[in-house]
Amino acid sequence: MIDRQTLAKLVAADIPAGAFVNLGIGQPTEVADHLAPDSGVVLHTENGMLGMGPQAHGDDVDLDLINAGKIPVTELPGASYFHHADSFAMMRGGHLDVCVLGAYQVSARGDLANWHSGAPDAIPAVGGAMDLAVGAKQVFVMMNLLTRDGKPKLLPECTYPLTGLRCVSRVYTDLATFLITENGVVVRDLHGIAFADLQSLLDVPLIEELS
Amino acid sequence: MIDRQTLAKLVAADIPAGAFVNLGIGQPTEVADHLAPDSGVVLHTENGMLGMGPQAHGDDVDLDLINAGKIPVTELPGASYFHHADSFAMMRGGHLDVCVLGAYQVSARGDLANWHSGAPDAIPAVGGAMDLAVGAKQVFVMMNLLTRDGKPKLLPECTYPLTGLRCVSRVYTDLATFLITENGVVVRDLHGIAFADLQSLLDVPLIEELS
Amino acid sequence: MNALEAVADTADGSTVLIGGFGPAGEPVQLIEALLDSGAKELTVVSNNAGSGETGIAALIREKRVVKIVCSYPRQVDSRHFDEAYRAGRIELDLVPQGNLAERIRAGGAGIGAFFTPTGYGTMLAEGKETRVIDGKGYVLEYPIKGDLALVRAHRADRFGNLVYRKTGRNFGPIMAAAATTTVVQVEELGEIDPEHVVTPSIYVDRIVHIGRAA
Amino acid sequence: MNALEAVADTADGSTVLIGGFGPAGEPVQLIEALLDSGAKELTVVSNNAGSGETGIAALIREKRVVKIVCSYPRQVDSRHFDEAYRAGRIELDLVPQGNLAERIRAGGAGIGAFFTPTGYGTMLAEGKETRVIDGKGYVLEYPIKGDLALVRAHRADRFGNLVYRKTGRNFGPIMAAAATTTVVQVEELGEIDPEHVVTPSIYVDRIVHIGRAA
Repeated sequence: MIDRQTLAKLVAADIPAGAFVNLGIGQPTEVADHLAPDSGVVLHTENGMLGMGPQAHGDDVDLDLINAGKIPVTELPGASYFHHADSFAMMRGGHLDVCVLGAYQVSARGDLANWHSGAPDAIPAVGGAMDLAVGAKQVFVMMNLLTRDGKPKLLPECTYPLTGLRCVSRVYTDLATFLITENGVVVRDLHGIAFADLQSLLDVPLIEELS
Repeated sequence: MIDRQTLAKLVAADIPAGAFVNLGIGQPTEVADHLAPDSGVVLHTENGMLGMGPQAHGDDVDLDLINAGKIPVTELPGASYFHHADSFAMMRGGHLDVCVLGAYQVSARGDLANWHSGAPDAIPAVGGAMDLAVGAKQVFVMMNLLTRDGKPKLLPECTYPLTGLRCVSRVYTDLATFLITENGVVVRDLHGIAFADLQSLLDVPLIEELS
Repeated sequence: MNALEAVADTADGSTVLIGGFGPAGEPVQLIEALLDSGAKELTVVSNNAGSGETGIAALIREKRVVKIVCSYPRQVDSRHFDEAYRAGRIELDLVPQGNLAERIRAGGAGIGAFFTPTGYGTMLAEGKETRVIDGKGYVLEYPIKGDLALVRAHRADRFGNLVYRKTGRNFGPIMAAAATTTVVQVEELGEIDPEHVVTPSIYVDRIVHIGRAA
Repeated sequence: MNALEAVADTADGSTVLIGGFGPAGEPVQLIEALLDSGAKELTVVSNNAGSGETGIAALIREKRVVKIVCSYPRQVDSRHFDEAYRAGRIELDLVPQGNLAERIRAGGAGIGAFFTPTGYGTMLAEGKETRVIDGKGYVLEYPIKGDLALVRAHRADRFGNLVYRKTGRNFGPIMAAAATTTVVQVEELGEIDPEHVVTPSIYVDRIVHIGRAA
């Protein structure tokens, strides 16, 4: 099992140099801390900016310069600003190379559930989750493989309300990295667990990657 | 009968102060010469500009600053530039107060035919004509009432291919000004012709405006 | 023109588009003026449903809002929305953020409806027309227009052209274009290069010079 | 990178979006390079169909274009298009200018199709799906995408952000967003304020510094 920081490092290492990337709210945001300074990766925030820099502190805080999580951020050289329709056109039009999201559940086909707990009394809020799910060329999910009470979050079918259909291409978890492919779910990396033990945790048939 | 210049003056006088206006290619362009300098009328050109000034001459000619007829123009204070999709969104969205167009034919219902002669061997070209027809709050047509061989251009039905349906609100001609209304075609001004004589020229039933 | 004068004629039952994404671009003083105007039975279109005691939260607290169209009502401190929602006093129309932006853009651009991939196959598309185009699923969405838009920009020139500051731009330009009457609060008045105009003057009806928001 | 290198890999049969409205924003040197590249059986999407002997007219004269999607092919001196059209050597898809712009914008924005009022009830809507929405007639139009876009901008920065000059902006920003590969000829290289960027770098693949067009 790897910790949260190691997981963020692993995702960061898989982002190609020069890629345009959107990091979702929460755990995915931490990926930014592990991108090499010379990687040329350009971060998009859906509230209207390319070239987002690290979180702002102290005198650098400007309430007109925030990310999608409403946290004050900074501007890097080469940045640009645009309005919300242009920003989501950029996403929906498939121009971002990678989007990294958290998830409640992912199905074996790559369906994503990450916006609604399904609880009947919950106040629903979707934000940009559904747009992020369908827009990028590749959608990476970062999550723990199991819930706190030990239930798998990679499933034959999601039981929570869906965010998008067949949109996830990879699932990075504390126990393994999974590739969602036409042929099924391929296990790329194992983090201190044997393949057979991983398979015994999940109802999804797994394919061991030959390397 | 009034001449072309007097007609342009008449149209210009009917454009409200501060209005946003698109003047079509050809005769409508001449309306600009008769707008009072303090009218605050702002001209739109569909190739991406608000605040268009008069035609450019000599050293003022800049081939990156042209109007929809591809004639070099100038920029007035308060101008702005935008791309083609934004420019036509401005038009289609109903933000322009008035659009002035030429026409081959107008029907009694306000259908417009101004883009295609209907000749079978003609190379068709539509440009922005159909967008201009449907977009502005009011569409004014300027034309001679009769063709060179004496046929009326205000008709029960257009015989030329249509540019837009029920889009024309007023027709300014050398013989009279017509208002296209829910109740029919109202004659607002007569230019040296008696109402009965005007009616005898047209197959469209006319209503004399009481004033 | 002061803020109250700028919104004083807002009719009860109006649809009001309110710019801002979190604090960035939030037209705080115009929302306060709308509260002072007494307008009620409002439909508010905005990304969020307010937090704390100011802005949209205050409109909801004072029971001026009957319906909110937004993408993310739940916030750290959205207690007035939460309370009104649970009490059944406010209708919520939840729209994915990009569909919200595109619907507002369509409202200003005269588009009758459009097919968007966002939300296809989810509960937010239930009851909506869908279509598969070139093998991909889409949902048909309709334009959103406002009777009034409240927007915060950075600077206006004397013609009404606007520029924004950083991510404060967000919904401002598309809301300004989608409302019958657009009221803008600006931090400063000055000159704007025609090449740099973000919102052309044609979309702006009233300007209130407030200065830099606290 | 020079102009020929920038377009050398253009495959026969490609769809090429070519910016410009008359002389304003016309990427003359890139079109010449496309001619030199030898690419043929092209579909060209542009507002016009060329005039005189340069630009799109030269591509047509040299029989590289099998289809043109445009709003206004007829020009003062569009003899090469006229001749090819009358000889049945070129297919013409005539699109109202605003629908052309909105379809290209939809191509870049991931919209599956949209209802536009322009052209409703005319011969250019014949055979197309129509619908009456809130009492107004609309035609369903589909996005246009390109394999290649050729665009002229005024300035690029080292990241690939672009600004344009005056009405030279026209189709540039929407075409840059709607093509798989976008090649831009610029008059100058330099800095661009993030607030003034018109085409963000994400839409730009190759930049050729040509200098001010003659």
